[in-house]
Amino acid sequence: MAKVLEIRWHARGGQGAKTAALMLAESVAEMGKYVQGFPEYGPERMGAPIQAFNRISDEPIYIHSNVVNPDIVIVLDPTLIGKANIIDGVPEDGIYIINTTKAPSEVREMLGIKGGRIYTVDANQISLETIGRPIPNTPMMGAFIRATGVIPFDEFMARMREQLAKKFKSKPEVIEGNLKAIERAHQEVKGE
Amino acid sequence: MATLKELSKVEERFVGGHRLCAGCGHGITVRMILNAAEGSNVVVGCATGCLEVASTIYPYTAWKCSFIHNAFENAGATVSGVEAAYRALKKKGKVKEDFKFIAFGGDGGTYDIGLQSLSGAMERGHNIVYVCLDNEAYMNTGIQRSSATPIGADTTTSPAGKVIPGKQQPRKDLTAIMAAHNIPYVAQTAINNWQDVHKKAKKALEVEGPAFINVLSPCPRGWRYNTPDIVEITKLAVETRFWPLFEVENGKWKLNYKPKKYVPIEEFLKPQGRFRHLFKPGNEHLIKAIQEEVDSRWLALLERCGETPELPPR
Amino acid sequence: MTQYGPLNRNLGSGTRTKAVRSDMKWHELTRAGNIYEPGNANSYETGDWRSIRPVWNKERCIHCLFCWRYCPDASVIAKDGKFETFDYKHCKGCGICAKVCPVNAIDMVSEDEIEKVKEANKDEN
Amino acid sequence: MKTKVALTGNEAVAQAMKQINPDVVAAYPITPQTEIVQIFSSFVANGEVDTEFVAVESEHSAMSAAIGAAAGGARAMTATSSQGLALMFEVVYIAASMRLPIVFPVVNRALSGPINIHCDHSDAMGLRDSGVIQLFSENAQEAYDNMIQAVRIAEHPDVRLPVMVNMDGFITSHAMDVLEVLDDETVKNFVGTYVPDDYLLDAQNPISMGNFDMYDFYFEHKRQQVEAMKAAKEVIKEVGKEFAKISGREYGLIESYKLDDADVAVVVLNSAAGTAKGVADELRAKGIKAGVLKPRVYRPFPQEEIREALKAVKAVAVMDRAETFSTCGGPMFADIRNTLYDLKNDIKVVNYVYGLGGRDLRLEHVQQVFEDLENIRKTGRVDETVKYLGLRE
Repeated sequence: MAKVLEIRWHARGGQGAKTAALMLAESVAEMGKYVQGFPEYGPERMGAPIQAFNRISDEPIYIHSNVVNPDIVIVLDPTLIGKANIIDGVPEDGIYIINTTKAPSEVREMLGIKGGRIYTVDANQISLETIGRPIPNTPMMGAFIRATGVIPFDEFMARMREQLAKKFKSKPEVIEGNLKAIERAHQEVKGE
Repeated sequence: MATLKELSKVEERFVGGHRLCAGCGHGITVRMILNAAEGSNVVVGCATGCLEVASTIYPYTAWKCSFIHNAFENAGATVSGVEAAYRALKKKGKVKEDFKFIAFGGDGGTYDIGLQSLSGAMERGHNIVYVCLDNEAYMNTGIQRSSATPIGADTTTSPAGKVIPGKQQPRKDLTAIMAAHNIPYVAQTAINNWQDVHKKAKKALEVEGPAFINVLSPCPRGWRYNTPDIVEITKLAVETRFWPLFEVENGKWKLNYKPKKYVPIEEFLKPQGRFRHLFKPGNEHLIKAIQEEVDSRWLALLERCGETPELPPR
Repeated sequence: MTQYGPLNRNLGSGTRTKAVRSDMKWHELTRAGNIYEPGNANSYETGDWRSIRPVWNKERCIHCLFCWRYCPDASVIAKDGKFETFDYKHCKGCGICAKVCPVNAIDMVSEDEIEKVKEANKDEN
Repeated sequence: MKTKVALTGNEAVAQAMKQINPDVVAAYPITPQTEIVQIFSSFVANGEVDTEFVAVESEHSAMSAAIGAAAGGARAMTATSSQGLALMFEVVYIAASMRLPIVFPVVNRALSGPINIHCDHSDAMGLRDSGVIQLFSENAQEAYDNMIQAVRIAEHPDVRLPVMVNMDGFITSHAMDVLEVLDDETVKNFVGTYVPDDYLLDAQNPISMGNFDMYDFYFEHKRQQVEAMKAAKEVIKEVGKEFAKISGREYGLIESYKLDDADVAVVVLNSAAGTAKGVADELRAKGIKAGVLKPRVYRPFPQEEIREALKAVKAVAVMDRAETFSTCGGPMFADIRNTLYDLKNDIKVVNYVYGLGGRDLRLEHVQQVFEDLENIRKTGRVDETVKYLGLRE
């Protein structure tokens, strides 16, 4: 079986982790890769910690079980660090991409891990400035591409523009805002 | 009327740790109703819905009283079965204590899929209180329209689209339907007025025979307003006469609250995302139609309550 | 009257244990998924759903208890008819209490801020 | 004291219900079950029982109210048939999963559509995987006896499951038959008092029932139900033996009729088993070693007993009064064939679907089945695995 890249999103119900996972899947699929995007359907309501998942591969993906050992963890809500099970099952060389004002070293301390690579970006501030509301899900995709390099950024942006155009036909400002947010997060994400 | 000082001393029977959304109206409503049942043994029955899935996720229950969930459409029948068991076992001396029976259902489980079961339970005269937690759509499955959804509302199955601007039909008047069952007590209330909810819950629990209370219990997610504003939004529903407070006691209709002045329906619609599309230019007629419907229903209600059918002064 | 003769194979019946744990085997769990501990949701903490928290201002509070009445999570604790404290283990930070307070005795403060203040205090110590 | 009386199946079942004197009965009329509800209502109206009778507005509500009553701690019953059972479908599963000992007669009738009011087993078979215990009754006597034993089976602490007591619509329900009824006191003592251990009306111990069970626990609770079904097999036999002491009639999981030395056998439920026994007798007189196996219990499925009973038979015909539309025969056929597979002794097993929508099953039909079996036994050849009996072909 070809290497399948597995991603786990941590967020709160209502923050758009599911939307992000599905949008990422759609964009990556249009770039010719094989993908999966799915949320965890629990009884939890708005505000509760929730998870969503992606798989990305160059070959068809046949497994349909939950992601338990993610290569990449994306945290949408800074207040989840230390609360949700962010480090569960993540291998030594796992990548963490976290929406926070903190520096990667601070986050490393909070998570209590030695290995892995940690990236941080203030996606709340970025989305406030670009979209006008704190919706960190789209900018986190920009940070993800920078941190992992699994897909070419320019091509991703082109696909994203198409998708957003479909979603927000009547709101060009939202489309531009989101694209700007992704771009800024892509630039501003900090590694160690 | 008891004060909050006194009521706050009553044991809490719907505890924290349930998984309703932050700011959910149901949590508030259920706490108010159970608070009014102070001192009584209570069995709660619940239709499938937000309240049920969020309050009894095995192995945790938020209920400090006996609780039963059966299915979506049968809270009325289920609780009438428990009540029948109570009468049978009481008669035989197998149950010594007194019990009250409360059924909770959302508008889906009450106005729509559970209406038959509810109607049967009421008609048969079981000594139960049925409380509808009306948040005006199927919120548990993700905001689909119900027959309680008001005209014009944008839901996922009555979306505000290019040619159809949201739900096309006015809401069903379930409270009146329940009144037509000629049961001892029927009331409509809203959580902005906690005294009204408390009084009505007390009355409903005290009458011999079936009682029905329809509570407007907003959903911040489905209505798309700012979560902290729940009391304000509910108050606007009452002040605009969109959701009048009234009761029908042994067939006698009584209005419980009369707004002092004419508050236009826009005031209620505006803060809610589900009505946002109505405020686009060209849709003025829709708001006008909604206003006309609210006004005509209000006048009809006043007439039923033996009041002069007139609109509040502008 | 007939006495039932149990077959001593109570496996199918499950148990009536109050303390259900996730590592329990199927026959150790309660029968039919019944819950025998009323109100045990209390031990499930929803406080981590919260990104902003209500903070009580003792000086301003008039103990009207509107906050208690309108809390969906029973997380305003009253004692002897007076505001006592917030139950931060369950408060989801909806902000209704602050909004209904007639005297602005409740501030909604971001958990991030709280965290920062905590850290600052830690540094001082 | 035992008394011989002439009663219809419906009357016999109503009589059993009267003697059991349940705390709550919630029911809705449907042909051909209606009489049970009517007769029982008159018992209530005349004070012959002290049951709370809930005249619900649908079968869905009938089972729902029975669930509420049983959860409340009452001995609860309902009764239905065909479309009524189909409407109940959802809540029958819930009753089983909540482990509530609700006893309910089902007067077997074909499911719509097209609409039909007469007997077949499509109603009961639709709920064979619901987790309820299913007893079948050849005649009014068995329906009566099964009702009384069902209470003990359902309420046994190791079981705590609903029990469906089946009898054939019109054929059994409306036909007068001679049967022996027990006296009230004997029945009262036999069924005993229901002592619920988990119930809503226990003021000292509030309980939450019917909770939301996610992927972390649901599976385990289903496994518990399987165990309760396993326990039910032992309990059914135990109760059957005890019932013999008061009635002289012993019941097990199956009835083997002349199977000990049989070469050919049919497997058949309910009233048709009587017809098949008659035919087997005739054939025996002609020197053909014919036998009949009548499962009395269909769920839980008495696999070991059936395997044991049929192990020496050369050719078996399973007669199904229901279709599965799998194109592979009726529901019981699959179970019986599966059961015999492990014997690895080349028993030929064929299927006859018969009697749908009340199509009469005649002696010559059963004779034809045995004739076919004899041919199969002699030639070792099966031409057609699934056949339709009494169909215009």
